[in-house]
Amino acid sequence: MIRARTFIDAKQQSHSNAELNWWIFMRISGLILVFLVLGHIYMTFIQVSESDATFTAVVGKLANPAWKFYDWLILALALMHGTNGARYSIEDYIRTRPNRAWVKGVFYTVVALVFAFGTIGLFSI
Amino acid sequence: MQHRYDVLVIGAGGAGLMAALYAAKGNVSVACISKLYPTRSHTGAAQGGIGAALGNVAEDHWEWHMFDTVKGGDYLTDQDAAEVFAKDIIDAVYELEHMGLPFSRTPEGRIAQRKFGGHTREFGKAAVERSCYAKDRTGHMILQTLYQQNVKEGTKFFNEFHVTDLLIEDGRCRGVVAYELSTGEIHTFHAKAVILAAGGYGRIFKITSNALTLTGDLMSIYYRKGLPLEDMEFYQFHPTGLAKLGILVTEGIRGEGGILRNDSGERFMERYAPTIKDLAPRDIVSRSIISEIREGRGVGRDKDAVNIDLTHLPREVIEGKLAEITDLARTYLGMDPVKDLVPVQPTAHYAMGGIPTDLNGLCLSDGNGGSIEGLYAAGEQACVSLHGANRLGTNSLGDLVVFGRRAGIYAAQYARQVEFPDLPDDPQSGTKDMFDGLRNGSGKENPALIRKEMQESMMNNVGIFRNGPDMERQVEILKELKSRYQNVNVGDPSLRYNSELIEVMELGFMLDCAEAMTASALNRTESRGAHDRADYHTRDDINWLKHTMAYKDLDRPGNVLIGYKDVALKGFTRAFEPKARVY
Amino acid sequence: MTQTQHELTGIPAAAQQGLAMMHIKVKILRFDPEKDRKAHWETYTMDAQAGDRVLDVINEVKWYHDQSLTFRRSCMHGICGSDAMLINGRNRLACKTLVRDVVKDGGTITVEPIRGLKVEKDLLVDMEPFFDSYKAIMPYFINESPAPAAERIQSEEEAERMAQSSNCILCACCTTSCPIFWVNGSYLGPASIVQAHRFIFDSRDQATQQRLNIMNQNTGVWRCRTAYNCTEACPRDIPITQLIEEVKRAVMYQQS
Amino acid sequence: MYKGREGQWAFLLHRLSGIAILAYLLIHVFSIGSFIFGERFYMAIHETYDWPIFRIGLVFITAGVVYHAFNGLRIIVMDFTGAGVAYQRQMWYAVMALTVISGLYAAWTLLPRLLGGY
Ligand SMILES: Cc1cc2nc3c(=O)[nH]c(=O)nc-3n(C[C@H](O)[C@H](O)[C@H](O)COP(=O)(O)OP(=O)(O)OC[C@H]3O[C@@H](n4cnc5c(N)ncnc54)[C@H](O)[C@@H]3O)c2cc1C
Ligand code: HEM
Ligand code: SF4
Ligand code: F3S
Ligand code: FES
Repeated sequence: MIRARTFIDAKQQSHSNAELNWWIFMRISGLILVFLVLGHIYMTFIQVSESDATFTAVVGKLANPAWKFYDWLILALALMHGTNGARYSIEDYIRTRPNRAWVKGVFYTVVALVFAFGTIGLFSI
Repeated sequence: MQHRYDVLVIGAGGAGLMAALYAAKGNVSVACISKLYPTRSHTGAAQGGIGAALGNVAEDHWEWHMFDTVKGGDYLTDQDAAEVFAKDIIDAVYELEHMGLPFSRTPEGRIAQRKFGGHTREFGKAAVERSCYAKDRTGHMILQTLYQQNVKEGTKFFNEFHVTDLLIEDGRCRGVVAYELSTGEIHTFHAKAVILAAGGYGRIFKITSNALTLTGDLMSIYYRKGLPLEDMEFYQFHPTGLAKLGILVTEGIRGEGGILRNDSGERFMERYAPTIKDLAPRDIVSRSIISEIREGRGVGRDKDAVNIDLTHLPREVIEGKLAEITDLARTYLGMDPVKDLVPVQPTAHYAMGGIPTDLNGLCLSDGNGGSIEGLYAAGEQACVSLHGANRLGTNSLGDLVVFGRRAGIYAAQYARQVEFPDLPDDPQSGTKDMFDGLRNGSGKENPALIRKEMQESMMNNVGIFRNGPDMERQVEILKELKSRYQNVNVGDPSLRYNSELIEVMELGFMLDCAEAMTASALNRTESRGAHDRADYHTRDDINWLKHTMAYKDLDRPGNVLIGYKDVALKGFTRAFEPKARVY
Repeated sequence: MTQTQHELTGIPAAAQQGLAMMHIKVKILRFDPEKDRKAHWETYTMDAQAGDRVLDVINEVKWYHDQSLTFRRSCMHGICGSDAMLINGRNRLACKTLVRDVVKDGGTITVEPIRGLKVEKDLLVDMEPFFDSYKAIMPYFINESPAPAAERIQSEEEAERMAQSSNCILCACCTTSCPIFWVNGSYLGPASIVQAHRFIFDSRDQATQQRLNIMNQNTGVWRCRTAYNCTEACPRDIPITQLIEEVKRAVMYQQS
Repeated sequence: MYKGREGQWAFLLHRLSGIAILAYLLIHVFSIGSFIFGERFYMAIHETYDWPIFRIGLVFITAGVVYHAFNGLRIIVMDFTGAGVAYQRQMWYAVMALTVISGLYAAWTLLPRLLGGY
């Protein structure tokens, strides 16, 4: 169906909805994140003034399971959203297949580690 | 490098693309060589429409269309060609629609049609809606659609290859030679049949609607072999080009109701063509405009234009059906046709003459039925002669599809029957000699100046109004320009993408076309259609109801030999007696 | 980058509408593959009329000063799509850009080749990749059902649906102004999507499904980040981004 | 630099802000999460945030988040409504206004911290 030889990449993906699904996900997660992230900033910046990020303050707040869930949702959604966004950039700027493969590999590993670390942190309190 | 195809098509405008499509349907290998990317061809500039008696808007019949074509051509039209054309074009337009061409539509969902100059009902009674259109970009849509279909069929294209020579020996065409712009390499194409469709040569004039690339290459190559060019004196000046620029303002603008006005706002066409007024054929409107200007009723700083008035039309028509031309006026003149009068003047537009062919597109080698085996031509560059002494608007696009198709079909048929002919011994020698000649002159002359002088002098001396002394002077001017051309300076020594070498070569081709045109025009001592002489102001059917065949005199350079060819005064089923041409 | 200056004198500018004369500089990015390793700027000083096209000015340089200057051009009035160039920082057709619209008296016009395609010589670039992606979207009408004797019926509104997309002249102004295309040529580019739109929204065409599949890829519509450069560059005033968004929605509705 | 208009800059800023936020988020998760290693370690990390560069950075991140969030909404409006494309320019100016305001607000609330210590 696709004639031009420069579009081998395209051909391989022509029967998958992956890009469409990610596209929709970016928008839905974005919509949710607006509330979560702006809420988060509002609470940390404006409600809790100044010396907020102290150890006790953080631990105290996270003792509440509702906040645990709230923060974890931000963490999960933002990481997925952000990682997919970064994938867009990687696919745009890194043009050769091998380079793209290893950059993505390293990047996804870092994100996965941070996600695991954050999750463990949240639920270990 | 050498290539081999059963059928080669030269040119990728409407005619070439149509020929390539139909040749490919004939089960032969086809390649298309074009000096431009196909979608850059000048067919894309055609605006108004393609005429066919579909009768979607008002009753219409092919006989009426045939009559208008013959009368429009001032009876120099070959009536057999006109009959084939008027019948075939109906199918051809449906076929374009089936290829997906996005025509404008009537409220019933059929192809929309509008009035156009010279197209009438009941043999001249009143204007009729015959021009099928896609807004005012019909040519663009035809070009795109035909190119798309060629992509679909997988036609092999050689883009940015300039054909420099035709390989003809013993009355048989054997292929072509082409120069590849990107490498500077010369290629030989070996073929059983060749179809020429390389377009017009309007660039020999200063003010023209034609592209910079319309330089009559293949006509000149044909002519340089001592083969004839037919009816070169008939060159159409379109009445309405944007003042000074020559960019075309489609006739559709008058079809939609636009009115020509002189400096006092008078609708002057009422005086020249009382019946159909602004919708008279182009030669008549052009001459009327020039008369107004000469008599001091022009507009503009130099009083060398007249106005076209659309201000009484609804804005939707101007911005919808005439979007293209509205955009052009806004871009180039800073004028808005919705409220401003737009200044226009006649612009060199269309070559009625060219390489003589029969009804199947086969190229003729003289006026007595001789032909070149395996060589076909179609489109503006060919002369079947459908347009006679003056082409009607919308008949050129029709010519491309009808005769492009026929050339494709017959070339393929021929190619299926024959073996590959032998190539000449050194096929590239002609091309190499030409390039060596260009590069080895003394290099004193700037080609741009030669070109400019040719364009200005042709405009003045062989333009809309002609007379003997001016044209005699032009013969001398062309001789002088040609001798200067011997010492032309090709200022770019490079091999790859040498656009200068191409421009200089094209200038040489144009000088030949100008030479043939001037000699043919000087020879024809009458006024007919687009050819209007002050010193022979009437049509002379007794002596001049015949086609001119101009041959280059190979023994005496600069000299042109003139022969003649009979006009087909009968079609297959209908015939129209020559009558005075009044509208 | 090296800079060279030239003075063009005594040459009549292409005559136009009798507007005021202007003294301008034209700065052109030159590159000759047989001589240069890198592109360099050359500046030409000349008189031009306000209503001249930039293409007239470039022709003037070629015809009367440096014949080796290479670029594509043909129709001179914005219909053939040959002469897309980067003029004063934006993609435009040189023949559809008037001098007075890009420069003031005494000012400079800069002319560079369009980006994202390989420069072959001066302002001329390799168009093959552009046409390859055009061909990748099946840019031809497909309707396998037997054709009627006359035309296929289509309403005025349905025909109007193609008015914008079918206006495209394949000049590449859009694709080569797209920031995504600059960095990655595997994006089919706005021009191809406009062409796909032409057929997807043709009521007579039967291959909508396949075309939407082609668009539904990493290299298709999903690569567009709505940067609008394409829309702003289009000499045919096609609202390209809007058409791309329509295709995105069409893909989405078709898959859901 | 290509002289693109609003859309080009909207895209560029969206991409830059997105990547910046992601980078921030990764660091943020690490530093907040580091309390599992104990208070000392946690505070050690957070003290480095007192460096002016981090504090100014915080202002930009806040503005960046606001920009990204509202421009994200702009993109969603363009993607899902027919008319969004026609108003993209106006919407972008609104986004920019919100971004500048929230950036200034953040700078103002953070001013004491910027000027020195807790
Ligand atoms: C502004 C304008 C408006 C018009 N409007 C109408 C209209 O409304 N209705 C109508 O019926 N007619 C109209 N015409 C006339 C009609 O469009 C042309 O006569 C017709 O398009 C010519 O088509 P063609 O295929 O013969 O040549 P073109 O379309 O000019 O194509 C010529 C082809 O030949 C190639 N070529 C040329 N030289 C060489 C070479 N040496 N080597 C290789 N390839 C070569 C070129 O690359 C090109 O592909 C209009 C013409 C103009 C200029
Ligand atoms: C706050 C609410 C957010 C909204 C409304 C939002 C919205 C969006 C949208 C719609 C896109 C798609 C852009 C496009 O396709 O052109 C996007 C891309 C992106 N987002 Fe977000 N986002 C939000 C938060 C975040 C967060 C928290 C991060 C970081 C972790 C992030 C990182 C990214 C990145 C890196 C991209 C890719 C940019 C690009 O390639 O153009 N976003 N965002
Ligand atoms: S969409 Fe516009 S800019 Fe793009 S190729 Fe077509 S005409 Fe040129
Ligand atoms: S510039 Fe490029 S990102 Fe999309 S809106 Fe146009 S294709
Ligand atoms: S020369 Fe044809 S578009 Fe500019």
